[in-house]
Amino acid sequence: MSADAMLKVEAVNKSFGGVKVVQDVSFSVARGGRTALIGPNGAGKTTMFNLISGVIGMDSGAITLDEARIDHLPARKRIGVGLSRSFQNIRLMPHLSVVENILLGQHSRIGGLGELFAPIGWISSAPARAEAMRRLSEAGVDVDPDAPVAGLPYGTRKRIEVVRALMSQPRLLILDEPAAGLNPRETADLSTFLKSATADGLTLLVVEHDMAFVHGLCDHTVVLNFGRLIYDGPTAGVRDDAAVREAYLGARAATVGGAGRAA
Amino acid sequence: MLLEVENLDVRHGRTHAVKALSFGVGADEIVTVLGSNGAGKTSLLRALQGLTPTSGGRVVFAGEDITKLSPPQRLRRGLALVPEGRQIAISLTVHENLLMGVYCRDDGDIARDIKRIYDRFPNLGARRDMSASVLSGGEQQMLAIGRALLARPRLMMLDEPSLGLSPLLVERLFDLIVEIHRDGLAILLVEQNTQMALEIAGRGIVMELGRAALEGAAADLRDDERLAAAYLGDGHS
Amino acid sequence: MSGYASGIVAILCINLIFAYAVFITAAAGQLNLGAAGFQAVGAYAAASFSNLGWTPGWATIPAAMAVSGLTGFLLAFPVLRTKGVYMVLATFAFGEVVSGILLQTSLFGGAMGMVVPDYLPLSSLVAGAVFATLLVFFLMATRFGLALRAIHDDDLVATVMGVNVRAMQVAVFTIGGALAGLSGALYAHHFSFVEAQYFNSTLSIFVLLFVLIGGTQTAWGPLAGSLFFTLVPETLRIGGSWRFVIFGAAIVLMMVVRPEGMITRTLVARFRRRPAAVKPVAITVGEPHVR
Amino acid sequence: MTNATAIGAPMKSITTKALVVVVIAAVFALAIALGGRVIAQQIVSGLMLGAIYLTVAVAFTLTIGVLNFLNFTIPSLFMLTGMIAWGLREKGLLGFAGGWAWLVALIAGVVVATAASLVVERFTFRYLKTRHGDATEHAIPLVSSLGFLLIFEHLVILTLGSESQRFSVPFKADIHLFGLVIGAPQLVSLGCALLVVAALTFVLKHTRMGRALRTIAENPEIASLLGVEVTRVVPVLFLLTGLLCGLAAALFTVNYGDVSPFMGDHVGSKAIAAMVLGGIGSIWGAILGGLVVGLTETLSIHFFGGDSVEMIIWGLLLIVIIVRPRGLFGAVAVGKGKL
Amino acid sequence: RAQDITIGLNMVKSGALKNLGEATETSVDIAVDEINAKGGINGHKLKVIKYDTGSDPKQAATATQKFAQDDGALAVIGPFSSGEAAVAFPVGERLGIVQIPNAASAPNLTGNYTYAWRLTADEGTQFTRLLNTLKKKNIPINTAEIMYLSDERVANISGTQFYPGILKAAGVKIGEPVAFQMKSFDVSPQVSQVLERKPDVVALAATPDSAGKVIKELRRQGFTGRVIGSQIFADPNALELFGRDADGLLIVAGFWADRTDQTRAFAKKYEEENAKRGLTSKKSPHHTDAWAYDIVYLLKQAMEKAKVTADPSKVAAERTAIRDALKGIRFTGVSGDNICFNAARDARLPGFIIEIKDLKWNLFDQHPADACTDG
Ligand SMILES: Nc1ncnc2c1ncn2[C@@H]1O[C@H](COP(=O)(O)OP(=O)(O)OP(=O)(O)O)[C@@H](O)[C@H]1O
Ligand SMILES: Nc1ncnc2c1ncn2[C@@H]1O[C@H](COP(=O)(O)OP(=O)(O)OP(=O)(O)O)[C@@H](O)[C@H]1O
Ligand SMILES: [Mg+2]
Ligand SMILES: [Mg+2]
Repeated sequence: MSADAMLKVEAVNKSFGGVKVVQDVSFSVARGGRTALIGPNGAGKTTMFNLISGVIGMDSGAITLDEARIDHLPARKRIGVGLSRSFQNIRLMPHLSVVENILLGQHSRIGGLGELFAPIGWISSAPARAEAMRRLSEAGVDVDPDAPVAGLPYGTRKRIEVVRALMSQPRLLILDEPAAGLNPRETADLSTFLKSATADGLTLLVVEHDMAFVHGLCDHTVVLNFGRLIYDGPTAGVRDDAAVREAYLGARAATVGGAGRAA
Repeated sequence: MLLEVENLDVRHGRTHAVKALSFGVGADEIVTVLGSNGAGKTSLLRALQGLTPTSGGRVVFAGEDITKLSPPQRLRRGLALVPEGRQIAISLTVHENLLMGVYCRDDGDIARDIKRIYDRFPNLGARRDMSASVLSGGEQQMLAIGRALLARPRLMMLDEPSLGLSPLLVERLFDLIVEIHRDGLAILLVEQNTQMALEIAGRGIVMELGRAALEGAAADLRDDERLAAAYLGDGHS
Repeated sequence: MSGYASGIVAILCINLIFAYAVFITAAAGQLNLGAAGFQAVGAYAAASFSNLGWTPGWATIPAAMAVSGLTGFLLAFPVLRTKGVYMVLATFAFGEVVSGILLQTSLFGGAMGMVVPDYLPLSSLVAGAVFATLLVFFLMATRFGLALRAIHDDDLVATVMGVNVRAMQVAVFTIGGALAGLSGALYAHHFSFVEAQYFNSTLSIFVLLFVLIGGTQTAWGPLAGSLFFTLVPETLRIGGSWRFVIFGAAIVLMMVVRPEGMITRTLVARFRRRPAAVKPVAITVGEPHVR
Repeated sequence: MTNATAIGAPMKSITTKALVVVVIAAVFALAIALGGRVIAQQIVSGLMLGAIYLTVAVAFTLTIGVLNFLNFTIPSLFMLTGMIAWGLREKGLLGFAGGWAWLVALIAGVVVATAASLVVERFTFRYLKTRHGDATEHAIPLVSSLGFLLIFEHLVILTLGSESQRFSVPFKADIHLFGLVIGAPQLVSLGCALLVVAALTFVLKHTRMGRALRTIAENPEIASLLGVEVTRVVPVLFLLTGLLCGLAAALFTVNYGDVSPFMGDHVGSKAIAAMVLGGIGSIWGAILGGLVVGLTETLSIHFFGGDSVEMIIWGLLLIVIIVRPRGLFGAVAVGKGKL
Repeated sequence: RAQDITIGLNMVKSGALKNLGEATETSVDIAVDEINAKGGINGHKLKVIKYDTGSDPKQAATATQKFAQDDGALAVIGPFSSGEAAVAFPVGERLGIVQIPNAASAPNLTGNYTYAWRLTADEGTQFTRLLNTLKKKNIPINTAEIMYLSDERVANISGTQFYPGILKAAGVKIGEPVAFQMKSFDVSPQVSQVLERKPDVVALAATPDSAGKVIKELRRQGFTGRVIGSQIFADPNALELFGRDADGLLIVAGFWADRTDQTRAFAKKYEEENAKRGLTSKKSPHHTDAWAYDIVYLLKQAMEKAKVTADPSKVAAERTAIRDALKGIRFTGVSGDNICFNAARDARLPGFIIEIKDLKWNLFDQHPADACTDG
């Protein structure tokens, strides 16, 4: 599988003031596949995402996307090579409307000054805006597109983040807890949506605590614990792995089939 | 009833988030409020704590009309809220955040209670003197819960406390809720984790567009076809 | 137009251009408390070129804009290392340094100021104001403007979205510098005289107030702010010193009533709200598939 | 951004502290050796001037460090103290004259300034209710405070005139030592400031009140959820601000013997420079910043002339901000939070 | 019914220059009332339209525009300060209306503006007179130090050009002039520097507020010699501000209230009128107030000479006629007798050397106005 690995993380280390948060972690994400990154709270998942997206720099190791090193690229350029992310603690722009937040997601696609200075606010039927609206409705977000995002319910904002990340037309989409704050029904809808969004070859890496969601969506799972890799294999095998069960799933996993979020 | 809500109305500009809602929470109850995105759950809890002004109705707590009181005054009467989305003070250390939790207390058990929180959430203990800004999402959630517990309220309102917690910790969280309830706290719980919420709750209320669409004993709700259809999707239950 | 009205319109035009200069950086979340410094650079540049006998007279205007724009460009690099209050105070310090230098340099007349030979009539000021207004409205309607507002809200996420935050900030500092220079150059030519004492920190504070009271969220804000700041003191003219007291009270009240400025996005949206394309529809229990 | 952690943070370490003292002492020794009595006098004058600045700088740093609020009314509170004291005494409103009238008048001035500070709190406080923290959020109270600056200044001008006024005290306020003139009120100012700082540092770092203030600074909503009565705690800070400004102004008035409706502006802008130089939110920083600005002022006047002052001080500040964006002693500012 | 004659008053009643300028209005009102009580000008009543610039040059330009275009004013008194005048003079020139400031005394301000006339005394002339008096009265002055307010134009040019030149010409040894600014509330570093050079006298150029600080600091640091200065801080109302420290101070004023019956009458009215208006601190006319009073009479004289009719259809012509009438005019008023204007349209005014003693102004010497040979 490493042959068609899209993203490769090799021997990555990161510490904050002496505390080793990510230790010698290596894994890869298969092209066109859907991979989950799970682990207990504080295991280093978000940190891993920050390293991949370049928000923070790593101490050592290598990150490659399609065989090309990306770890020296500044964060702003990584979206240009096809990497897009969402945030665990929702980071939408509070003063922008829903559709403007989505339009911002297209920023990396604009080619040159001409497009940078093309008015988008004046013509409501502009193609960019139309695309944004289409994506929103595909994701099942039913809100007034011109409403400011600040007052929206948690779950809605969470999904807007996902749509925003998709707008850059990435090759690799990394989502940090996209289902948090969604109810089981909405979680299932999100899962369906993500499956369709990845149907045409988009590679997906998600961090998520909702195991039902993970089982339904991802074929491959990577588990971190205290910054170290403790499992890297098919999702189906996670439940049977003793280390994972002890560190992450808890006793219930053994008894209740699904674990975590019930479904 | 410890908490009685009568015809509560909450508006955000033109959005009517809670519409003439009435219900109560008894002193020895766990009541859970369920509902889809935007149903008005958060608006309800915030209004109960006094963070959002109400536009109609009454809130009675322990026999006293508290509709006009400020959030700190409500807290002093024994009503506490763990807000949605990890609201911790990132410029304070973990320990200082916990100390803020006992801001309105001045009894001698503070040190013991704080130690209990550290025991319960070892992640926090290990980061006692770190700035809360560096905590992971789940750790922040733990801190928010731990801090609220320290206020020793009579009624604790939790807005999606399991958000972002690992399955293991979700389990521990629900155990904890049951435990503190046994210590004599009433609980009003908003959750997306429907099944576990209904497992520990005595009663449940399902909100929909600001109204109570379903209400009843948790056990009944769990088996309710309509709820399953609305929340769990086809073929999921 | 009466002489009084045209006098006030002239002041309004200069204030408006100046306010847009401050607005364009504030839109990206950077408060400039040294705007008078940029205005002074533009005014003195125009005055100097004019004294060197440039023809035609108005040729000094683009040149002055270029000089002050370049000043903004060069200042942006060091100043953008700072954030928040530090940035506010760094720009403040810049303004003080400029007025200090001008006051000390005999080439620019020192405390005696400089006479500007070429007079430009009110129509040039109006043209300048229209230009600045259209420019800023246009910029705010483009992806460039969207990116600015994104930086204002959250520069880190904007970076992750691929926005070149630093380049954007430098760009707005340059544009802001050029616009402030435009207002200064027009001031110099219309009032025929510049002196360093005029471009003081009070002026910087006031223009920032124009923008903050007007609102930093839309390009309407500076327009409203400059109108408010130019016309309210005029209508209060009878009051002598009282007018400043009343004016101060108006500012305080304004902040109580509309803390985010007179014109907010919500307000603008209310005026041009198109019929919502998708009405929010809720899931109804029992009919799960309504969406 | 929030600087709350910086409040009360002592200087980095003992070594830094020692280093600073040694460097300053060395500079003095060198200057005095080269320049003789005048330089010594300039240094003394600079330190004394710094004493006035630093008291006001501490007031600035408090509100900005704790509430993230650049309080522009501080200069006008300073001015109010002096002008009210003069007005009461001059217009015979005290009911008596001579003797201790000057002191009573000054105390009354401090009381008025403190009351005014509380009025300001009522209205600038409003910003706590705005929902979304963003880059320009500190602008909201800042704007209101500029409004108050206009109100106070012009009310004073209306009632007491716009002239400078003489405020004499019935004793000589100077100490003559080794041929140097030293202002006693400024010495007192220095002493008071150091005392106040020690107390403030302790309060903010180690007490319930300090934590409550820092929580409010970061997010008033969280604070209120934790039982902090925002409307009771914040006024304490404004009370302190008023008192500090009043104290500084009283000492200023005794020292210079005159007051004017603009006295606050002049001291205020230098105090801001002092605060930034020392690092916003750091009380020790404000103290050192005040002394540095005072010294820079007198020495640059001495060596480069009176016109160079603004340019040198603000130029220095610009450079410090750029090379050390947190000021000389500022602590690490906390960012927006986790991703 | 005869049409009123309108003139504009471009004044400063608020803002930074409020203190210096707020009594101008009183003086103008007194003069206008007197004139109207005696039948006005050419049988027309005189009407003043007032405009407060708030010390903002832009507003001064607007005011002139308003007077000329909206109010049909025939001439303008003001603007007050040099900065405002520099902006308003070109406007007046374009619109063809005479403007006569009462305090804008910076040199060369009138330039080529034929409609710009000034009733202000030249700083250099006044200071020369002061030095002449010193010599005449045998006051020793071998060494002097200059201190000046650098961010005020008139003080700046006095301190950097007039004082050094004049002192040197008089054979006085001087050091490098020492600058301070309006915002320097602490002038001890400058004073230390000056006293280090042990001067016989200190020559000061500053506004009253700043001068007060310097004088106080000079005494504090033990200076016992004389302080001399020019007309900028020659403000009879600043005595209290200076206090005892000012004893021995020698300054030149453009107005001496105890000169004639007319000046005494004016000073009395001035005090009464100000008291009525709540300007209680303005007890004795500053020379700029006296000049404002005189400007009204000067305009009256010019208008009479030009035979203005206040006919709205002839406004433009009459404005020019007033300008032309000012040429070669000889004027007598409270500030002096037989005053004339030079080629640059600046008045030649007398000087009064004042010594401050025991918190009082005492006339020490006086100098008549220079003759106009070029006017
Ligand atoms: N800047 C920092 N300084 C010090 N420690 C940090 C810093 N950032 C993160 N950490 C620590 O690193 C650990 C990993 O954090 P991270 O956010 O990656 O966890 P996570 O796996 O995403 O957890 P969660 O599921 O709770 O979100 C945490 O224990 C956190 O306290
Ligand atoms: N501050 C606000 N301004 C405007 N509208 C708001 C605001 N807060 C909530 N609303 C609106 O009120 C309604 C109820 O929102 P609320 O956040 O209470 O939902 P919720 O049930 O908590 O949803 P979720 O499960 O996603 O958290 C929504 O339509 C939302 O858009
Ligand atoms: Mg995480
Ligand atoms: Mg909610």
